[in-house]
Amino acid sequence: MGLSAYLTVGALLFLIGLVMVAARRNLIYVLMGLELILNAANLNLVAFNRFRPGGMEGHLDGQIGAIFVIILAAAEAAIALAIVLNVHSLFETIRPDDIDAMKD
Amino acid sequence: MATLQEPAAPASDRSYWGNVWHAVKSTAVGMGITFRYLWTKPFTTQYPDERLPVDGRYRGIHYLEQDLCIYCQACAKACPVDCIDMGAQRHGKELEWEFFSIDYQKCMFCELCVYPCPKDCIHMGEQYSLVTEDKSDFLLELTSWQGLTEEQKLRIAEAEAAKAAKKAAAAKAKAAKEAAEAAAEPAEPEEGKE
Amino acid sequence: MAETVSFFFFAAITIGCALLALLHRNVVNSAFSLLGTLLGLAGFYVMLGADFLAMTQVLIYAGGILVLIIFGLMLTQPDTNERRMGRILAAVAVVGTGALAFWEKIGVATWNAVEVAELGEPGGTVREIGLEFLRRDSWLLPFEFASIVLLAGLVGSVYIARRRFREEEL
Amino acid sequence: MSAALPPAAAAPQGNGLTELLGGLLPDGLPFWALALTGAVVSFAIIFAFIAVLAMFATWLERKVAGHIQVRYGPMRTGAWHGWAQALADGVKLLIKEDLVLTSADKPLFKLAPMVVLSTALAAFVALPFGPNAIVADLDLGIYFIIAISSITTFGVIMAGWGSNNKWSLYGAMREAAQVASYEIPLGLSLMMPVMYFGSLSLNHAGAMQSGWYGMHWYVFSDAFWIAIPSFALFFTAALAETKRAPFDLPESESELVAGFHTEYSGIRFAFFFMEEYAAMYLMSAVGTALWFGAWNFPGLSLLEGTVLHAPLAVAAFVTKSLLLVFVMMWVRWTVPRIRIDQVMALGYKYLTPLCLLMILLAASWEWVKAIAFGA
Repeated sequence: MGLSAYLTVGALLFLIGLVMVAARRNLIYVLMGLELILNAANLNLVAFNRFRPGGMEGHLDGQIGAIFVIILAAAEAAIALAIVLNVHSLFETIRPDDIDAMKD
Repeated sequence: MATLQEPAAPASDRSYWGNVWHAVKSTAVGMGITFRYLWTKPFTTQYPDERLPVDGRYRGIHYLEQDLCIYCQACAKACPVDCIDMGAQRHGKELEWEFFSIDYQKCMFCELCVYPCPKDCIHMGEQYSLVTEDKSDFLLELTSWQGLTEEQKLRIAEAEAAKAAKKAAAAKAKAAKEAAEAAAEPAEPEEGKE
Repeated sequence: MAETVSFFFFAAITIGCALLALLHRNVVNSAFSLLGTLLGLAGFYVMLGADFLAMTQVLIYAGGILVLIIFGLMLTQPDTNERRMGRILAAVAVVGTGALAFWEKIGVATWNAVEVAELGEPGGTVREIGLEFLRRDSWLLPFEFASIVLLAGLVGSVYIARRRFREEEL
Repeated sequence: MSAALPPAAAAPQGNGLTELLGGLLPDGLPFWALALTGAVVSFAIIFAFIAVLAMFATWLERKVAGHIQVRYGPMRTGAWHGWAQALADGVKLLIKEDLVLTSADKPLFKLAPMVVLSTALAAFVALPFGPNAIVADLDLGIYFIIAISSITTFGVIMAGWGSNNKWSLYGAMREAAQVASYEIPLGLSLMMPVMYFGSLSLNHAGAMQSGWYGMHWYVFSDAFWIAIPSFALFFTAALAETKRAPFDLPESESELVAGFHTEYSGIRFAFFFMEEYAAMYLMSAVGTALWFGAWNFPGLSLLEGTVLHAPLAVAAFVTKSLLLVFVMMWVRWTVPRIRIDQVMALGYKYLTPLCLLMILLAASWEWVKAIAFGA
């Protein structure tokens, strides 16, 4: 399988993640969509690293980039969930549409 | 929208390393104790194979000293749940037993049937495991024989024989008496007959 | 042959589970089906010679982040029956059209050009990645920064999510 | 790559099983056929091993529990000390009706036992039972085992959510919190032996602990003063990771009926049961492989090259692991279950910082050794 096959899978994942962020009205869905987008980016990074001209021997920058993405995703998920929990305990909802205390 | 406040921090009376030491030490001591118990001989008796003796006061399944029982029904009347039922025929002083049953679905082993017995013939036994697959098995028959024993039959036969002999003797005596009277006054019986 | 089969196997798992996560109306089931996506991606990473990354994906994404997400779901009692397929379909249509346009314009033209690389057989990467992280002229500094970011994230999330009571509960 | 690197891990290569199969199968088969046959055969071997192990371990657990409580445990099934009790239980579980609740989330409910058991099976792939008796000699064996066994949590959460029962859900949430927390100290505590051996491969760790009549175990090495506390930390984290007492909050029967597997019966329940014992054995085997010399024991090296060597090595490994399983049971019947806040405090406030401290000490010790003795 060539590079474009992996990139297609990555693009589809990115698309699904984007739709999830845009269309589902729930903070946790938004978070899951973000994770999908990050994963799509990771797949692309790893695929680019594998199909690097000259081979991947000794050149793992793509994989290391993906590892950094995973590290940041972990930190992001922890903080985002803390925020979601706080929002839930304050507003008793996690739908962004219903959090409208500023409107009144 | 409500404001949120901090809860008070819980107080601790031990230092950090004190906690670590305490956890390690208590676990080690506890495991030492359980390890010692692991090798002690178990106290278990393997129940259906060997049984512990029960106390004399134990109220188990009844047993009946049937030859003492006089069929007075005092125990059945005393029973608060009416689980005792009995039937017998009297032959003079002898009893011809039909049944003496206790329904252990009802019996609560209260021992109230024991006290009123005038002959002290019903007792609480030491048997306690009444296990069955069929509920009707709980209706236990306590008599060890039904009808009459050979001995009783013999006694009754003797009594009846004695009675018959007595009767025969009485009849014979009467006949003799009559014969004697007839000999004394021969004319009278003919008159009496007519 | 085997590579093609495993590629389509993992692609089916990844995309199928992601679609299920998108379209399922129960949030919790969506989160569970995301597990399939993450494991499928781990499979891709193994195929692409990134064994350490695959295991990291399984350990941190599947075993950590997704568990955290599900934990958050269960703590926030979401309304589990969301029925807004219309909005999703509209979004799929809009974004999909954009993506297709992107694909036509740029994607096919450039991506196909990269495929001619002479590829070696991938070996184990854990040793190399470890050395890359600890070499001064390589990734040492970003690695240390990442650890600081993680620490800050940990402390920050603990601070944000710490238990506080409403006034009436006190 | 610079030239001053330490030499690459010289793990013994090859897999006895694959070599054996390669000898048995006709020549000229494509690679994938050999690989597939190897996979099926190793799956069958691992599954049979786990099934037998679970049976033996349930019996052993009851005997240990019984004798610690000064009673016998099962005595009547089978002639000798109730050895057939586990068999009888297995038959009973197979015959029992497999209930699926009408109100359950059926896909999750049915998937959960499979996820749980398959992850346990998958983790066994990287376990070295002997010098060459390993299904897949992975470079990152330990990492693989931790990663795969972290997915077990998912099966448990699936079971808890899918059962649609509040006790199950409480159990699943406790599991999520507990396992996500204890993965950190578990992973960190494995770093001490990894630093000592310089490899993530369990096979390599086993090979490094041979020598001196098979007594170069990590606990007897120069770093024994790091090895022993780090093993204690590992063992505590492993107990929490396998949901064993005193960390069995996900299934605490006195509060949550049976926790996440309350609603399971029959063969699905048996899957959860097998997973628990498989996970116990797995953690014990990792402990054995890293701290207690894997398959090495005194005198084994004298038999090198004979037919007896491989079976004895496997027997030594399994015996040592089962001893650690016994210790897990021993702990279970000693220490009472702790509260969920105590579980969290132990994980975050005690085990994790202590693991970090031990890592610092282990690294410094390697450094001191390098300076003092030259390396």
